[in-house]
Amino acid sequence: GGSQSALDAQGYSGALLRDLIVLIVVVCLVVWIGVMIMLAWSLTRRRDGQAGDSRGSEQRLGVWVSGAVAATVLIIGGLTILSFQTTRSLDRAGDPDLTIRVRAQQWWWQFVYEDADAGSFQTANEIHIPVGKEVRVRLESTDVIHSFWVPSLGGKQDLVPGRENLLTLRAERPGVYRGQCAEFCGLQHSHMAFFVIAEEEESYRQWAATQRQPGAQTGEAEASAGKAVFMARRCAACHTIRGTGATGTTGPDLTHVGSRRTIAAGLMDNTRGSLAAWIADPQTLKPGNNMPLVPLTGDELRQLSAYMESLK
Amino acid sequence: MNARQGDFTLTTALLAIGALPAAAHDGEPHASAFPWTFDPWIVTPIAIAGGLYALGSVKFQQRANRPLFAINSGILYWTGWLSLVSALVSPLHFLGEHLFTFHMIEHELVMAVAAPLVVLARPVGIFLWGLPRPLRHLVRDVMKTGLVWRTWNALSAGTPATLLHGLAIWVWHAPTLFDAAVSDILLHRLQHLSFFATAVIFWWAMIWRSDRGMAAWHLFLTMLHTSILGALIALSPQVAYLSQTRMAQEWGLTPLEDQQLAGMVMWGPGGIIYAGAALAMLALWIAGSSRGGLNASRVHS
Amino acid sequence: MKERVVLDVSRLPLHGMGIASATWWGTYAFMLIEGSGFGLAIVVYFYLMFLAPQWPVDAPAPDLWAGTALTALLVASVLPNIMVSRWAQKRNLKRVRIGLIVMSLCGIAPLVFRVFEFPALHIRWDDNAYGSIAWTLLGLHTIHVLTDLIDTLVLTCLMFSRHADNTRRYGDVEDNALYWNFVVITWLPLYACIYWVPRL
Amino acid sequence: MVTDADLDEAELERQLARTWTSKPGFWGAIASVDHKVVARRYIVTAFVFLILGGILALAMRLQLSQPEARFVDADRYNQIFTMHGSNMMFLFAVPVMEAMAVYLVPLMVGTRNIAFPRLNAFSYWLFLAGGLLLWISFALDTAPDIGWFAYVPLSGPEYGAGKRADIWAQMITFTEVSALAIAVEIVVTVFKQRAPGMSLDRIPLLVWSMLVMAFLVIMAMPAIMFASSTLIMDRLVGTHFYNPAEGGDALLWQHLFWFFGHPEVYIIFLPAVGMVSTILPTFVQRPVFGYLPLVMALIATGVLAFGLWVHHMFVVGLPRLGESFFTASSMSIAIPAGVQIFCWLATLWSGRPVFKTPLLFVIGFIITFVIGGLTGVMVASVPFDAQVHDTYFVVAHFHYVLIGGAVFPLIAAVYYWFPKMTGRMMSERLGQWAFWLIFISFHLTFFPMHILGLQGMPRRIYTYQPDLPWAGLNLFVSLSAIILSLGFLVFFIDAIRSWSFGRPAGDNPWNAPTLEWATSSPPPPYNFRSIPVVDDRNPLWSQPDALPVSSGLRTDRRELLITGVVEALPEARESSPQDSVWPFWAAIATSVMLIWSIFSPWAVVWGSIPIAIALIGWFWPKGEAEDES
Repeated sequence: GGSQSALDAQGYSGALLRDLIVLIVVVCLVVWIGVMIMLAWSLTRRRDGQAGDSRGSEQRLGVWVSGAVAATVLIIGGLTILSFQTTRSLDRAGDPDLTIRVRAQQWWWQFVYEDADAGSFQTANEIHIPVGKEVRVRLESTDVIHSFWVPSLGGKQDLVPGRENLLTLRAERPGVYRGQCAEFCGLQHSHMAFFVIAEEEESYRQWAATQRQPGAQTGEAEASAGKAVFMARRCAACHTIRGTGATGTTGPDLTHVGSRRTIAAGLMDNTRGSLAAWIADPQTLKPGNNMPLVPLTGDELRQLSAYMESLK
Repeated sequence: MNARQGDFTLTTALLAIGALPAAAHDGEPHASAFPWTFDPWIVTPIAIAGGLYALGSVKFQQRANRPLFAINSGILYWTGWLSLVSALVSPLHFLGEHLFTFHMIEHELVMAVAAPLVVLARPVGIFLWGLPRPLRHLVRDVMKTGLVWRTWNALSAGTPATLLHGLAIWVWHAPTLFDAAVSDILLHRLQHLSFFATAVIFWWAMIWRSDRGMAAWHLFLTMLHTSILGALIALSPQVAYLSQTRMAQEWGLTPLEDQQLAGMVMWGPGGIIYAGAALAMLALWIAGSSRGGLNASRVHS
Repeated sequence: MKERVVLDVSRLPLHGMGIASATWWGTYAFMLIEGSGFGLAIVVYFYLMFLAPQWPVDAPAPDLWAGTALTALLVASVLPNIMVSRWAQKRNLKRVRIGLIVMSLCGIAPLVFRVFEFPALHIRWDDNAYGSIAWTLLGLHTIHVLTDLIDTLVLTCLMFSRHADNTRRYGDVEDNALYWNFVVITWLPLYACIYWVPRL
Repeated sequence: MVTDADLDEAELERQLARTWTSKPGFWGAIASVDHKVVARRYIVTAFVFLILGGILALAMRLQLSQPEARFVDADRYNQIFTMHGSNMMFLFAVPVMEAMAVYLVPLMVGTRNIAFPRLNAFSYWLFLAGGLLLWISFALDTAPDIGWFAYVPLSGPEYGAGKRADIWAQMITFTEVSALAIAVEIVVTVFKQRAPGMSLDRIPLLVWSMLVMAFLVIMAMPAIMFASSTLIMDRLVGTHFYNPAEGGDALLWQHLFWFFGHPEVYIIFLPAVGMVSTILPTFVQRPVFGYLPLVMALIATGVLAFGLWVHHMFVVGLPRLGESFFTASSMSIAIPAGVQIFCWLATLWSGRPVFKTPLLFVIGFIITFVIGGLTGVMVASVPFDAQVHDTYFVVAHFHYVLIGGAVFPLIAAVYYWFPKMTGRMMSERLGQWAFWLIFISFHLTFFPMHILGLQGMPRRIYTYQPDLPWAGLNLFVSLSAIILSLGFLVFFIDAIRSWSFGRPAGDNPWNAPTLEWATSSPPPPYNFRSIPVVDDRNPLWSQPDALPVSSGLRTDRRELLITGVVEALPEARESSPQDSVWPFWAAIATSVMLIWSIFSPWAVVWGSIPIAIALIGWFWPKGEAEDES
C-alpha cells in the first residue's frame, strides 16, 4: 500500500491543494444550503387568499433575484482569486534540487535520475526522493497519452507524446505515496501504478548510491543459474541489467529489481513467489502487456526468480 | 515562474496599467520613467479630434435645446477619446513597444473600447459644429456627394464591415507583418490607423446600421474569430512574434510567456467585450420585437 | 377548443421567395454549417503552422499558376451567376436555361485547373502534417465545387423539363446561385492560406 | 382550389385528415414525414438506447463492486465504458432532446409540420443506422475501446488496432449528420413557421432553448465531423494530423474534440432548461418569472459554451500564465445558471405549487443540478481540477449535471407531455414511486463517487487492488445502482402500461398555457384545424374561452403559413412536402457509403453515386398540388 488520496496530503503542493479543496467545498456547501432553504421556503410558505402577482411583489422578486445573481458573481470572483493565489503559491521560485525524467509507456513508468556528476541511473515504477527537497519531474511519453499523479504529493500532469511537461514535487514527510496513471491509456490502464518513497536525505543518498552500482553478483548457486537462464532465454533482449550483457531497452531496467516494493507497475508485492508467477505467465496476470510468455522449465523458473530477487 | 512574475501576471490580467510599478521594480533601465509617446502623426489627429469636439459642444450647447443628449454623448465621446489617448499616447504605448501583452491591451483598447464609445457618441455632428462656417459647409457637401455616401453605405453594411474588421485583425497578426510594425514606425501608425478605422466602421455598422439580430450575429462571429486567433497565439509552442517579444526578458517574462499572455488578452477580455455587446443587441432585439404598434394591428387586419 | 377567426391569409402568395422562403433559410443554414467546417480547417492550418518550426514543412511554397487561374475563373463566374439569379427572379425561362448551361461550364472548368493544383503543392498528403492539411483544404473545396456542379446539372435538366416554368424552380435556381457564390467566397481565404501564407 | 374559410368544422377536419394522413401499411409508415411520427420513433429508439446504456453501466458496477473482480475482462470493460459514454451522449442524450424538439416545436409555435420534413425522416433513418453500427460491433466484440473522447494516439493508426476506432469515428458521422439535419429544421421552423403574432418575445421558453440548442449544434458539430474525418484519414490513407513525429499534434485532437464537446454538454442541458421553464409555470399556475432574463441566460450559456473548451484540458500542460483566465472564464458560466435558478425559485415562490409527478422531478432537478453546478464551479478552478481531473469526482460531477440536470427534466417532460403525445395520462401513483426511487438512489449512487475521486480513484479503470481504500464505497455504489435501475424500471413500466391503458387525457389536462395544448390529444396529423393567432406569451391563459385563429389555408394540399422572423407577420402560404420513401433510400445509400469508407477511401467516390440518385428522386418534382405556386 501507500497513501493515494488528495485528502491525505503529505507534500507541499498536496497540502496547498487540499486546503483549496476544503475551502471551496465549504463555500459551495454554504451556497447550496442557502439555495435549498430558499427552495424549501418557496414550496412551503403559506399563501394568503390573493394570488400574489401584483406589480409591487413582482418588483420585489426582481430585487431579490438581482441580489442573488450579484452574490453569485461575487462568490465566483472570490473563488477565482482564491484559485489564483493557490496557483501562485504552487509556482514557487527556486531551482530544483533533483530532476527526474519520466518516460511513461504502456503500461509502466520509466524513471531516469539525471545527474551529470554522480552518474545517471534508471528505475521502473518506483522512485525515491529526499524529504523537503524540490524534485522536478520532466514528463514524456513514448507512446500514448498518460497522466502522472501522486495525489498525496500534488496535482496531476499529462504526459503527451511530442511534448514535455514539468511538475514539481516536494514531500513534507517521509512515507510511501502511491501514484497512478490518470489518463486512459489502453488495455491495462488500471495497472499502471508507481510508488514515490520519500525518505530523509541520508537514506535517500544511500539508496541512490546503491542504485548507481551495477547489478549485484551473488554467490548463491540458484541465482547464478538464474542469471544464465536470463541471458539464454531472450530476457536480455528487452531488459537491462547493468554490469552484465543484458542491455535491452524495451522493458524496465532490472538492475535493482529486487529492491523494489512491487512488480509489474504496482500489480503485485515483490516476493520470490510473485516474481515466479509473473515470469511464468505475465499475460494472465496483466493481459495485453508487452512481456511475452517465455516457456521455462520449473527449475529455470525457480532459478530466474531467485536471480531477480537477488538483484537488490 | 517566481512570485514576482506571479504578481506581474495578476496585475497584468486584472489591472493592466496599475501593474506598472510592480512590473518594473527591479531597476531595469526603464524602471525610473514610463515616458509618454508624442508622435506628431498620432498626437495631432487626436488633439484635433478633441479640440474640434470641445469647440463643437460649446457651440452646440448654445443653440441646442436637447442638453441631455449632448451630455450623454459627451460622456461617451470623452471616455472613448481618453481611452484612445491612454492607448496611443500614455506610457501604455511605450510599454506596448516593449511587451507583446501590453501591445495587445493597447489594441483591444483601440478596437473594443475607444471605437464603440466614439461610435455610440455619434460625434460627427458636433465635429461639424466645431468647424468654421465655410469649412463646415464644404465638409457637409463633400459628405453628401454620391461617391462618399455610397462608399460609406457599402462599407458600413453589416457583412462588409465585419469582414473588413476581421481582415484587418487577421492580416496584421501575421507574425511577419506584426513584427515589421514594431520596428517600422510608419507601419506601426498604419497598423493602429487601420485597427481604429475598421473598428469604427464595424461598430457603426453594428450599433447604428444593422438590424439588431444581425448585429448580434456579426458580433458573435467577431467574438469567435478573435477568440480563435487569441487561442492560436496563446497555445503556440513556438515564439512566432520574435521582435515583438524580444524584450520580454527584461520584464521578467520569457518571450513565449509574453506571447501566451498576449494571446490570452485577446481570447479572454477581448472576447468578453464582443460577447457582451452581442448579448446586449439580442436583448434589445427580443425585447423590442412586439413593440412599435405594428404587431397587433397588422396581424388582425 | 373553440375558435374565433381574426385573420384571413387567403390572399397570401402560394410560395415565398427570398427571405420568405424556407429553402432560402435552409440553404443559409447549410452554408453556415459548411462555413464552420471551412473555418475550422483554416484554423487547423494555422494551428499546425504555429506549431511547426518552419512553414511549409519540408516543401517549397506551392506553384501559383493553377490556383491563381482557378481563382480568377471562380471570381469571374460570379458575374453570370448573379445574372442567372436575376433572370430567375424575373422568371425569364429562356435566359435561365442559357445561364444554367453557362454555369454548368463554369463548374466544370475550375475542376480542370484543380487537377493541376494538387501536384503544384509539391508535397503528398502522407508526407507530413503540412501536406495533410493542404490536401484536405483543396479536397474539401473540391467536394463543394463538385456537389454544386451536380446540383447545377440536375437543375439544368429540370429547367428543360415540363416542370420548369414554376416559381418554385426559379427559387431553386436562386438558391443554387446563392450556394455557388458561397463556394466562390469560401475559396478566397483558402486560396490565401494555401498559396500566400507559405510565402509570408 | 379549396380553402378552409367556408367549411364547417367536421368537413374541414375530414378534408385536412385526407390531405395530411400518411398511407397505411409498411411502406406508408416508412414514407411518413409527419414530425410527430418521426419524433415518436426517435424518442422510443433513444430510450431503448438509454436502457442498453444503463445495462452497460450495471455491468461496470458489477465489475467494480469488489477489488480485482473478474466478471468482465479488461478488453470488454474498455469497450463497455466507451460504449456507455458514446451511446449515452450520441445515441441517447442528444437525439432524445432533438426528438423532443421535433415533436414539440412545431406544435408550440403553431404550425402543421416541421420545416424540411423529408430531411427529418432521413435524419431518423441515419441515426438508427449509426446506432445499429455501434451496437452490432459491440455484439461482435469489435466495439470501440478508446473512450467516448477517443484521444489520439491511442485511437490513431499506431495504437488503435483493427477497425474499432473507425467504427467509433463513423458512428459520430452518422449521428452528427442527423443532428445537423434536425438543427437546420428547428432553426427554420422557429424562424419562419411561427404562428402569426408570435413575435420573438412571445416564443415559449422551450422553443427558445431548442433554437439555441440548434445553433450550438450547427456551430459545434462541424468540429467533431472534421476531427473524426481526419482521424479516419490518419488511419486509412496515412495523413499526419495527429502524428507529432511528422508535424502533427496530439493536442490538436483534444482542442477539436472539446470545441465540440463542451457545447455538447449544453446541447443536452439547454433543452432541459427549456423543459423546466415550461413545466414549472404550469404547476404553479402563474407565468414564469423573468422571461427575458431566462432567454438571455439561455443565449449567454450558448455563447459562453464556445469559450470554455480548454477546461477539459487543464492538465495537458497549457500555458501556466493563462490559468487564472481559464478559471475565470469557466466559472463565469455560473452566472447564467444562477439567473435561471433564481428565476425558477421566484416563480415557485410567487405561485401555488401543485405537487404532481412532473413538478416533483423539476424540484429534484433543482436540488440535484445545484450540486452539479457547484461541483462544476469546483472543477473550473485549475488547481482544484489538478487533483480531481479524470477521477471519480468528475464522474460524479457530470452525472449530477447530465442525469440531475437533463434526465430529471426529461422524465418530467415525459410525464408532462405524455398525455399530449398519446392522449392518455401516466399513473400518478407509479410516478411518485418512480420519482422517489430514482431521486434517492441517484444520490446514493453518485454522491459517494465524489469521495472516491478525492480518495484517488481514477476513471476508466477496470479493477483496483484490495489494499486501496475504495472497496466499501464501490460496493455501496453498485448496490445503489441496482435501486436506481429499479426506479427507471418503474418509470418504463408506467409509460408502457399507460400508453394503452392510461386514463384519457383530454386536450389540456394540466391547464397549461402554450399552444400545443390548444389541439386535441394526440394531435391530428395536421396539428391544428386552423392556425392560431398569438398576442401573448401564454395564449391559452390570456384567451381561455376562444382561441383566435386565422383562416384561408388550402385543404387540398399540405399547406402551412410562413411568417416573418421578428414579428411573425404572415408572408406566404407554403406547401409542405408529401410523404416519400426517398429519404429512406437516401439514408440507406449514405449508410452504405459511410460504412464502406471505413475500409476504402474509394467508397467516397463510388458510394456517392447511389446517394446522388436517391437525392434526385427525393427532390424531383412530381407535378402535384405540392408544387403549385
